[in-house]
Amino acid sequence: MSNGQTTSRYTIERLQSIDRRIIFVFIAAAVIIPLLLGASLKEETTPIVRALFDYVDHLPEGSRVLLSFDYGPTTAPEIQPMVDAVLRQCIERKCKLYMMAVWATGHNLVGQTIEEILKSEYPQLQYGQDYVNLGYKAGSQGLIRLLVVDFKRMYSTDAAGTAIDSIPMMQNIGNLKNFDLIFSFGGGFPGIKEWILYAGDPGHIPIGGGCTAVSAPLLYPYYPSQLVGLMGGAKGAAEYENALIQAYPKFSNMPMAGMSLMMSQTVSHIVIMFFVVLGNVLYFIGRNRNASTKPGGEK
Amino acid sequence: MRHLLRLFLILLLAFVVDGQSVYSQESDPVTSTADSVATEPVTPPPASAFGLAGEDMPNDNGHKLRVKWQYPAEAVGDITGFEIWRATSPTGEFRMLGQAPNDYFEYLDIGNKETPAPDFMANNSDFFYKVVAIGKNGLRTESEPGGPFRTYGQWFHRGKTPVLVGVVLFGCFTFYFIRAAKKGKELYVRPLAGIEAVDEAIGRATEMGKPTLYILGIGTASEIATIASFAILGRVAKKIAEYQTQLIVPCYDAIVMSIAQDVVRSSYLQAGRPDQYSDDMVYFVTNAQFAYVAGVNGIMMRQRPATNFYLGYFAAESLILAETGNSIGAIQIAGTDQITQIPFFVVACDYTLIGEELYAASAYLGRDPLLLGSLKAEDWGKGIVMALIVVGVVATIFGWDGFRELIRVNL
Amino acid sequence: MTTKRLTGHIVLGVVLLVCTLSIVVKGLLVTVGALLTLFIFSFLYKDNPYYKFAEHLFVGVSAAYWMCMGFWGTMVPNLFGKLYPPMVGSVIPALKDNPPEPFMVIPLFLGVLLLLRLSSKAGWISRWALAFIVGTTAGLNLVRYLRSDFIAQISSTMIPLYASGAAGFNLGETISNSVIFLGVMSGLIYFFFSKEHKGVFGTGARTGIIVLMVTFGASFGYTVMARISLLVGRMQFLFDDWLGLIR
Amino acid sequence: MKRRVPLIIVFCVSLFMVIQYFVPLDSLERVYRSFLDYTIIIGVFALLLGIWSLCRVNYDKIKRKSENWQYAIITLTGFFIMTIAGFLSGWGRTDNYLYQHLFSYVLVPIQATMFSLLAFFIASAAFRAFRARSLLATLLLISGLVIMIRFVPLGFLSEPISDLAGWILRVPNMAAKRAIIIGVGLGAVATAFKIMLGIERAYLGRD
Repeated sequence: MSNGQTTSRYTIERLQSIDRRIIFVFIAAAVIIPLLLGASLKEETTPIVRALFDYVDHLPEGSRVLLSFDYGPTTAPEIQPMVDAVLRQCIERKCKLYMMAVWATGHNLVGQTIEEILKSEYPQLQYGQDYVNLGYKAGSQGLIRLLVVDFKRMYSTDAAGTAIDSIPMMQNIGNLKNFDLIFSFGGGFPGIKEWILYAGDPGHIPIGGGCTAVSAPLLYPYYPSQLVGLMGGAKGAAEYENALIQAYPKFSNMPMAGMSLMMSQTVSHIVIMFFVVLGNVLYFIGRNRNASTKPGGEK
Repeated sequence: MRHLLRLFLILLLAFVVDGQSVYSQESDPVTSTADSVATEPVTPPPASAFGLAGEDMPNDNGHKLRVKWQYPAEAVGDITGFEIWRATSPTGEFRMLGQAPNDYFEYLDIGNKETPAPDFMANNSDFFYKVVAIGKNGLRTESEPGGPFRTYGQWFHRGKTPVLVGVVLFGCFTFYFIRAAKKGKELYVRPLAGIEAVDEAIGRATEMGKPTLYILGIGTASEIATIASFAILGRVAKKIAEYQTQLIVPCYDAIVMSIAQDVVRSSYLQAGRPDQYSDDMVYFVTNAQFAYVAGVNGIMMRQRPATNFYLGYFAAESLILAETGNSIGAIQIAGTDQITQIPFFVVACDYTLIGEELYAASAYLGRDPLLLGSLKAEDWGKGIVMALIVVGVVATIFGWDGFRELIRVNL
Repeated sequence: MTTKRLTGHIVLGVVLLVCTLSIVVKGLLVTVGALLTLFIFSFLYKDNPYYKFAEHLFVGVSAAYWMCMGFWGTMVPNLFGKLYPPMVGSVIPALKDNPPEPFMVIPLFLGVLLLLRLSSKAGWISRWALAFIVGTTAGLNLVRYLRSDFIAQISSTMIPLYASGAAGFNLGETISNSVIFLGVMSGLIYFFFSKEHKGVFGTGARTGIIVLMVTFGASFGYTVMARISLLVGRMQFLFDDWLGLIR
Repeated sequence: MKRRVPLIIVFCVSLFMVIQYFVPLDSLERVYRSFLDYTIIIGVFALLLGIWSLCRVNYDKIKRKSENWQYAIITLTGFFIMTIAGFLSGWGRTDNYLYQHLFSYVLVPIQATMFSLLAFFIASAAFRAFRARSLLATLLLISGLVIMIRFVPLGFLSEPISDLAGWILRVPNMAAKRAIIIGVGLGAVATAFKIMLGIERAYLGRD
């Protein structure tokens, strides 16, 4: 009897300080398996994302949308799905796309996005007519301040060095007020907040955003008065993709990065919570046993 | 042919109205919008802006002017916006500064402070402005030049008054309490668990015959957190020298390394063991965030310190360090002023100094009356902040927003 | 012991095989990147020679990278280019015609002073340069922290505890505002150093640490998502860019 | 001389920085900008000290044949190859083959992988620390779980949970962060004062 009790207490103590490598294996599996299976998870679109989606969906044909790539490779897994979804929707709406970056790291990502989405999925689009890559300019919020009054003073050429006035779709762009919607992707500094404070508010320009999960709580307060809508982290991206698929069924067979990321996210969260609960259950069993055996153990 | 003729007429008209359109070298809106104009019927040029006024912007050295103008309300719909031009004399050469949308009737001219720049704006000088209304039909109407408007430089930035008051007030507190402490007034400080554990943690390392690892974070010497950490390093190193155990300080920043070497060397000197110090204790790893983490992880796994200190500025690497340290069973004492990283230290370390406690730690460890006096000053600062908040809340309840304005900093 | 060694050999064999295949199919560069990724992940199992290799390589290469960045990005344009512009004319033609700035001798002088610490006799003089840096830090921070952010935090806490919206009294908002107010106050009380946490003051401090703990838990839970995303990014690199297993 | 001069430098430089903040004069601003510039340049000189330290520590390891000395060779080799590549590349010419590829295929993957280790460590830390040992630990646990459970599809429960999570992030989270920011602000100002007046001089060493 007493022998049995000691063994079980021993097991519980050992389980409580479980080798953390077991947790590592579960986390790796939670990430890899959904990735390999291509599993994805639908996310019901929340109002803050829905507002953004609907705004883009009601833009008239030929609207000018500025997309600012304000993120880097490390946050790309979270942000890129948002960019892809927004780009696809804008092209379906026949909007004109202006891509730029206030982050140096965004410069390469613009080029990469053009290669992967625009050129491969929509080869009929013409550079300079339908989309333009303006590249990165230094100056952070100072740059945004300048662009509100004068766009071409800072952007005298596009990313490839072509004179800006020779690009057809740049003809009627004098300042940021000429855009129908500005998107900022990233959420770091400079990012959505700076776009709101230095462009959206003073120029009365609608601003939409997509940001990492970490920065989302800091940006929520700007919705709805200063932000059209906001996608926060992988969840926001998946919600937007869901809205996109519902509105444009042609996308339903396409792999959606945000949704598959969401699957990994959900599974990993469940794994972590499972271990937390397990730890607590073991802790309480262990404590109760200790409490009951201590006074009686001497007998 | 008819199109061409029409275009020619429009050009001519624009030229007459806009007598000086010669100066618009950079952009020639008449030709650039010629396509759209050619298909539209001829419309008269837009009305002219009037009533130009300029006011100096306060709180600078006189390189900013706010230009305001008026425009007939019924004509606003006919124009796309305004251009603002500046010159140093009414007949001199005007330079285009920028544009304003059609519903804006003012423009903040921020001139360049340096002479060679083309939009240089001298302080304490006169300037003249012109506002050009740009019609939807592409025609331009120039206003009469307005001026002279003068820029003035100021000696004090009044928008920063709350900061000055704060600095002076806080300085007075610090002086007062340091004087009081010098006179031998006993000051109470509440215990901080993280500080009280320092001795025990070093003692444990001594007993186990294992080294102590001290991480100053990935801040440069221009972070207050790093400088606070130097002070703690000094105290810790002295104890370690007294106990004769080993200290390892791998550094992320080279200046931080230089200072840390001085700090540790003099601590060993103070403890009477200068011979036991060598520069091999405090060394440089690399200043790439994750390479540094990889290196420190390696040090932890191979040298197996019994005690780890993480004090200073930390970013995402905090949890990697703390979890690796935990896996080797070290006692860990952490402290940072980075709000985003505090939760990870709280979760993975034995003791955590939260925010301000990090700055206070050196005073606690040294028990130097001067330093303890400054803690008391900080408390008074907090008391005043709390009082301000209470007054502010009461003020807003009674609908008086002026109080909040009072403490605002206008940059 | 022998089984362990056998496992080690098998792992090594598989890795080598995959490598050779991968170099042939995917090219050397991606293979190197993928292998280094695996080496770092192997640390999760335990410290091992592969991790040690990647770690030491990383330290060396990154130190050199930052040194070159410092040289080409700061020294050349900001020091040499300003002291004597023609010197850098061949690398940065834009600077060639700038007038020289003789005052840039000061940082050069301070920098050389700093290097003197390598000498044991004149080492103390390097503190002049360090003092310059610490002085700018202290001066900057004295005003930096009292600036907008600090004061903004105070003024944005001055919110009406009694909130009313268009529809009259707003209970939810009132509770939230009161919690913010009490949270900030009790948090500040917790940080008081010179008062014993006893009585009413003790209750305040206790409330403060409770609010802090709730916050820490929430921030922790919230960051999980971002960290998992990073891992997904790496796995995409391994399974998609390298192995091409993801459809 | 040894101790007095640095203290005087610290006092004068910091006093200047403070005055410059309140007085908007061009000349002061120019000096201010130069000072910031100087600190960066001094930092690069310091980097040389760092590199010296790195090389010496590793060289000593090899010379003494201390434990794991073979790896010191790898560090030094990596360092020298990257240095040569970096100096050959020159300003604005980062298209140097070796430099570019060492960056993209050595530095970037290792860095990203180190960063992603956090996904594993955040899980193991949660398992170990989120235990209901005391009131405070329980609060930590509960608020962490409430935030994480948003990710789990729970049907009709999802909405109230995500509302509660949002409220925690918006309200108590904000309050605590404000209290910390205000405290940190005061502490930083006090530390700056102490350095300026020479009360805190640990950074100078003591000899």
